[in-house]
Amino acid sequence: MGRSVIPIGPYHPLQEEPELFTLTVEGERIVEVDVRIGYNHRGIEKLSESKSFDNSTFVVERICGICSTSHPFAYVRAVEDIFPMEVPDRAKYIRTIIAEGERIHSHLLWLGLAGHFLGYNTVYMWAWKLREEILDVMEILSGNRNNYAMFTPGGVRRDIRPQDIPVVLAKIDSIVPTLEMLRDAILDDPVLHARLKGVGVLTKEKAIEFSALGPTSRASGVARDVRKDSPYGVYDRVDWKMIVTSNGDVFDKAVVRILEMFESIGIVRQCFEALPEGPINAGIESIPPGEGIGHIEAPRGETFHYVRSDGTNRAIRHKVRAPTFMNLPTYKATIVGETISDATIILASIDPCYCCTERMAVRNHRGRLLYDGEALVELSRAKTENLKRRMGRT
Amino acid sequence: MTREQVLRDLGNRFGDDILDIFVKSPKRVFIKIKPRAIAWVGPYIFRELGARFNIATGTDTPDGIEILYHFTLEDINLMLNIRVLLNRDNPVITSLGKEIEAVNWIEREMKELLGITFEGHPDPRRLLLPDNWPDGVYPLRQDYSEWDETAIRTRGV
Amino acid sequence: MSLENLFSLDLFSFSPLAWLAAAFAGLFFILVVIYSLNFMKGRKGLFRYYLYTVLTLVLTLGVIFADNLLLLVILWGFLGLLLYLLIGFGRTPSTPATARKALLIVGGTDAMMLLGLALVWFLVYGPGTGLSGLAKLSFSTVTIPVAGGLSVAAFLLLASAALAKAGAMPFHTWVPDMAEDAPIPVTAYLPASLDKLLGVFFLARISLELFILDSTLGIVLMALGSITIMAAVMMAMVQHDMKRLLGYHAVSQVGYMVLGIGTGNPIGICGALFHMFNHTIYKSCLFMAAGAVEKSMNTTDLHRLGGLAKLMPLVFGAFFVASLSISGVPPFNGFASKWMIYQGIIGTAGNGWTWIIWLTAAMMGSALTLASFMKLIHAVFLGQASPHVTKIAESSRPGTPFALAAPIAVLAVLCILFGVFADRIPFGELFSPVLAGEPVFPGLWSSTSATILILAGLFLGMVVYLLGSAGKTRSVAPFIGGEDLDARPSMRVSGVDFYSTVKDVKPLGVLFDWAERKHFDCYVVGLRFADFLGGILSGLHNGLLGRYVLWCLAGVVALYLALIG
Amino acid sequence: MILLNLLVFGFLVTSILGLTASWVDRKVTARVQYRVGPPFYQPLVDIIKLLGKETLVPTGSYRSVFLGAPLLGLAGAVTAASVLWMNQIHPQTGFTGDWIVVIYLLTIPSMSIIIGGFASRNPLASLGASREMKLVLSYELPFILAMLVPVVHSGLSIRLGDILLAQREAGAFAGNLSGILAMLVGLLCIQAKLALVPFDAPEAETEIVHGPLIEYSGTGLAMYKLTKNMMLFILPFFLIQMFLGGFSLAGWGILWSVLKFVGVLALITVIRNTNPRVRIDQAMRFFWGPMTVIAAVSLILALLGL
Amino acid sequence: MSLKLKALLKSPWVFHLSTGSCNNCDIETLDCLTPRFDVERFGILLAGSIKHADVLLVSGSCNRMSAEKLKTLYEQVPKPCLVVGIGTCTGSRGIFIDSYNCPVPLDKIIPVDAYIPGCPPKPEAIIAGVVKLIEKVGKG
Repeated sequence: MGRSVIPIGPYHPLQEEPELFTLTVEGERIVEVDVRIGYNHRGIEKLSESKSFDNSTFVVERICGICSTSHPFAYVRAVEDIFPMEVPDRAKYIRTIIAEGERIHSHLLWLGLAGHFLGYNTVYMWAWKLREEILDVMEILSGNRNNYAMFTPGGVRRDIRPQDIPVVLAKIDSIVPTLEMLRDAILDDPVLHARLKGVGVLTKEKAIEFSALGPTSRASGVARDVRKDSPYGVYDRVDWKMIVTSNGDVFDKAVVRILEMFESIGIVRQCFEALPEGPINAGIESIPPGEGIGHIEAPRGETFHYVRSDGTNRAIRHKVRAPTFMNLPTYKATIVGETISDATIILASIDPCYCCTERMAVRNHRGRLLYDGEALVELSRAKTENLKRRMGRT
Repeated sequence: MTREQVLRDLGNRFGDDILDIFVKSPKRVFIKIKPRAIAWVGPYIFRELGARFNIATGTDTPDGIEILYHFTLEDINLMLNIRVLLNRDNPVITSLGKEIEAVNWIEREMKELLGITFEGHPDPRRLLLPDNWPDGVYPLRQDYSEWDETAIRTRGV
Repeated sequence: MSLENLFSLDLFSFSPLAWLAAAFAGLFFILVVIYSLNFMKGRKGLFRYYLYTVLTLVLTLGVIFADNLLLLVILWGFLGLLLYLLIGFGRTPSTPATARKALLIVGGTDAMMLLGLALVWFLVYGPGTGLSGLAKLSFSTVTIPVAGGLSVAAFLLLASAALAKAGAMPFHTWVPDMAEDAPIPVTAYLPASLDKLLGVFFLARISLELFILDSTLGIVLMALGSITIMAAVMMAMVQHDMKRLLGYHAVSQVGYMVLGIGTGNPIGICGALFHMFNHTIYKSCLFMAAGAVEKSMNTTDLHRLGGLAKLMPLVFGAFFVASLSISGVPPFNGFASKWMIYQGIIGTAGNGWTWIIWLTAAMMGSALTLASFMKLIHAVFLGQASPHVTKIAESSRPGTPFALAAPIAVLAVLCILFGVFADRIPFGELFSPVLAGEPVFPGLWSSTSATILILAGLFLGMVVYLLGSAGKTRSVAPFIGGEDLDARPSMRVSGVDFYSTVKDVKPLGVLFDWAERKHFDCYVVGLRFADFLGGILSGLHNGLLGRYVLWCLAGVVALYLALIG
Repeated sequence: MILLNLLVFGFLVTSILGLTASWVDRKVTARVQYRVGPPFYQPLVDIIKLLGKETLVPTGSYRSVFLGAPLLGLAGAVTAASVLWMNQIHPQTGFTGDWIVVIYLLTIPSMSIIIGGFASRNPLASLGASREMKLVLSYELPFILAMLVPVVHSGLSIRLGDILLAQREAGAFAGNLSGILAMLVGLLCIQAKLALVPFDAPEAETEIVHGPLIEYSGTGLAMYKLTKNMMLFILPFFLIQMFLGGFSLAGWGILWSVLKFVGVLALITVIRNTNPRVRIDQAMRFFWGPMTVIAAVSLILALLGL
Repeated sequence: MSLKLKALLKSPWVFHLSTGSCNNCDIETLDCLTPRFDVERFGILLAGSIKHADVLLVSGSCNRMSAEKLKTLYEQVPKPCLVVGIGTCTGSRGIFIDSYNCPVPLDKIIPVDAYIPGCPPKPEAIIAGVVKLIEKVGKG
């Protein structure tokens, strides 16, 4: 009686990417929910099979613009896992710095969007204003705001210049007071409490059942973090703690993310302090047949890459599993019984990233180059064009 | 519990079903089992050993279609990879999705991308491909070739 | 006895107000008959139906013009019986139960009325006068100041009959049931128009002609009115059936009239009577529109309706006007009378602070009424068509026959006229003798000039439209994120659960729950109580001889004690 | 005379002031968020642009209602504005009971949005319209109670002119304890009437995509935007008349009037920028709970003469 | 140039459509609204409903499912409307040209007025692109 279906999506202001959620509601209360994805599926897994190991890092970078470090990181670790090899120390430090920088920018991005979804545009603007500073840091370190192209099997592509380090540290220091202010403002706001506490609870049992990952599971009291459980990079050499809360509601997920940013800032600082001298690349000659698995803790949870090589310079299978793929199905456990207003923030609370979920980066056996000459010319033209425009306008 | 204990335990319980155990590194173990055994080996690892289900990888190999189920035992930092090999012409396997929620989506994905049939799957709808994608065309198979005549593969703006 | 003698007995009186009420009764009779010509076509027992309808009119006229109380009570009783018979024309399975319920409530309050009459008789003539005194009681000769228990009791007993007839709380429960089960013309004819006229008219006469009320009784009436407004409209909001929802509004609007009469000042009473007439207009219109919907769609279940505005634009237009009227939106007639009632309420400010509660209830009641009519308009006329409607619309193009459309249109036009020209109506003359003089208006809602203002505003809007591109429009699919709405018929808000959020608010939810379990229905509560008593009594009858002997002995002992005590 | 008043004050002056108010609101919002914000002509340009755009009607909807609903809203706003202006300019000439009329008229824009949403044949619009209706229900109760406070203070007159005159004699009602409390309630109710954050659930962009307005484009949307901008002036104006003694249009009084208006507007803007959106049931609880209690308390205080 | 067109260029409301992108262009588009870039200066607002939009910002490589939706959505925009392709994917489909799920380029689906290349284009580039387009339209 009186049931109706309310669509969220595919093109909806809630989501930057198209997905269709259909909520079956009675009045405002949700009794059933279903999702149709596939609006973002680009077949990356297949594409990746057509690229050389080196080129594939660019493909996986474009799985997701926000996780443009996590995927290459997991991918190069998968390649390095095929045969025993050691990455130089300096490369490990640089990788960690980039990964943590991405975590901060990703969490700030989420925080802003969450504010936007709640109609709290001031939080949105403030968080993204801070995020710009982090993007500046990344631009100084890698040369680009996103898609850093820093990773390569065996090490990193670019070194950090010593003269950049004080600039970067100063930038990071400058955001900490504002971030603290934002943290206090958000965690003590009574209206936010009313809106978020006890909403969309994911219990610990359900989190384990769904194999939920990252902040989504840590907010439910599942103390799992690849950085602790299976340390990579230099996470076993720096001092940081895992943020775990127990309620599993939207508020706790926000708390976990906000507090993690402070840990990440700590990690970045320690990495810069301890940054050793040395080579940044092990210089891999060729990759023997075999299979390797790389998994790292992305901002949204564990990113998982599986690579199988047959001894040529291309993978014959490259499997990508983004954290959202495991986190998204938890909507089944969290949304039913809530209202439509809450549904949006619950969906947002797992920090969904559909382009990751629908990745499918695949390498093709016939192996055509990703960027042929034409495309490269085009790209460089675009860059010049941009530069010209910026000069001209500002 | 250590890695040796886990492996010994698995060997004792499912000795008949295990075809091969390959310890690649301290963190990675690959176990090949008979396809029908996944129905009890999978739930055992997930529930009894308390492992986390990472994902499953389906691969189209020359020998047949292979599925790798990746499980992680975080406490001992061990990744258990259960390998099954299916017949290429008729890839059928028991679904774990009805028992373990986490397996639900990846089985749907493998069904449409590789054409593996999961018996008893609770929700065997399309996940990623569009509704008008033709049946019987599986993009991750090695023999996949372009089916859409209207596709344009040239550059040019 | 010749006719002359009858009149010399003061059996009837012909006041302007009575003539007005009679004129309305006649008007509704004509409209309902026209409406029935189409609506009741092909049903069984049509001769009886029209006979009862005519009889009802005759009896109603008798009650309206009656000056003699005894005559009034007798005619009144027969009306109750006719109500029972007319409900019997309904075709739903629950019709007999509803008819019985209506008969019991109306008949029961008739008995109370008789008792009240006896008390009046006792108060006027004291003990010892014969039946001749009873026959001589009339409005024009008797005036009783309300003082002391007996007179209050007499007033309340007589008032209860009026309230039951009009459908005010706590005797309201037969109205929604009847609205659901009885044929629409009957509902439009009786509870929506004639019964309202009679009930409120009678209440006004006893409150103003027969008795002289003190402010306490006035407050009782106002409280009753306010509770009726709020409770009934809250119930209306959550109904799933169009007719039943309208039935609750028929209850709710009585509250305004009772409230107005309770104020005791001329403008309030004037407003109440004006509201009574207005109510008959728009409520009949609403019920008839619901009938037109039922006729073409075979259902009034909100879940299965929707998008009818395109199919029956005239009915929609009339319904829309009438629902704005009932919600008291200026410049329609409902606003004019409600506005007078508000004035009346503020006029009672001298009697303490309670006026605030009544005023708030009255204004809030309007907002809630608007809300529930918005739900109806969405669920029936606008909104998305349900599969049921689509199916019917495809198989046959449903139109509205003239016999159905004409009365609806006439009533809608009346809604507008009575609203726009409200300030031209000479209330003082029309509503005598009840008003006892010209009402003192502290300033009048100049409805005509306000209408001009609103029309000018609309015209301005048109000008803006002409500046823009509204002339040439393009029709495209609705935007639901890129999905195709027509391919997904389930993607539709039916309007049934529109206000279920209201139930989430704590104390209200409990009240709604109780109301759904009929804890507030005097009929059901009465039945339960009777069952309870019956249960006790039947427990005593266990068929054992010894037990009966024991009871007899106990009775004897009790008698003995009573006698010696 | 009345028509001239309607055209000049009710429409022209109100819309100019309304558009300015809308710009002030957007500019202040931008400043709060470390942004520059739009130029002052932006709201007007938006409306002109929308007038020039194509008007779309959703298939299967009832065209005349869909296009007629915006007219209703504009008419309601214009009428309310001209009644308020009439009282502002000639407080003696108003008719008794215009207080009630204005309160009714102020709900008509909401109603037109609701009807427009219903006519859109879009589930999201229906949902938004139902939320709007629920919001109207919830704020109406405390709003009436709060607006009764000036009535009590002015000696039980429900004539706006009397309320204004009483304030000219005895000073603004906001000077009393009851006045302050009631004005606070009134302010929050206005926030809801304008459907601004935190009470923007009916139009929640990230939940139901602008709710009732989702299907409107071109002229229809222009009308709604215009109405909304006008309401952004009319509602604070009403509040100022009820509690702050209205405007005075002579000499330095103009400056003082502008200050009053900008003050109320700034409060509204600040509230909207420092809160997230509340759920519709939370809004209902908020208005029927604490707000009604505060309004009732202020009314009791007013009856006691405080 | 008529007043209406002038007004359109002073207040272009954008609706943002992602057709299988990597999210980067989308995020950079959103970034344009935030304090550092603040496109509200130019009257640019992000519209929630496509029926309020004047400019469609399309990103991504148009996979099969979203290409279908793109066609219906383009129908639903009130004209006049401009279409801007953001990122290399919309222009040449970049690395996704061989993907089995991205069969046709954007301009074969709907008419495009301008492309803003880059992977992702910087917010400055997006703003510059939109402003240039507006200038071009303004000149005729």
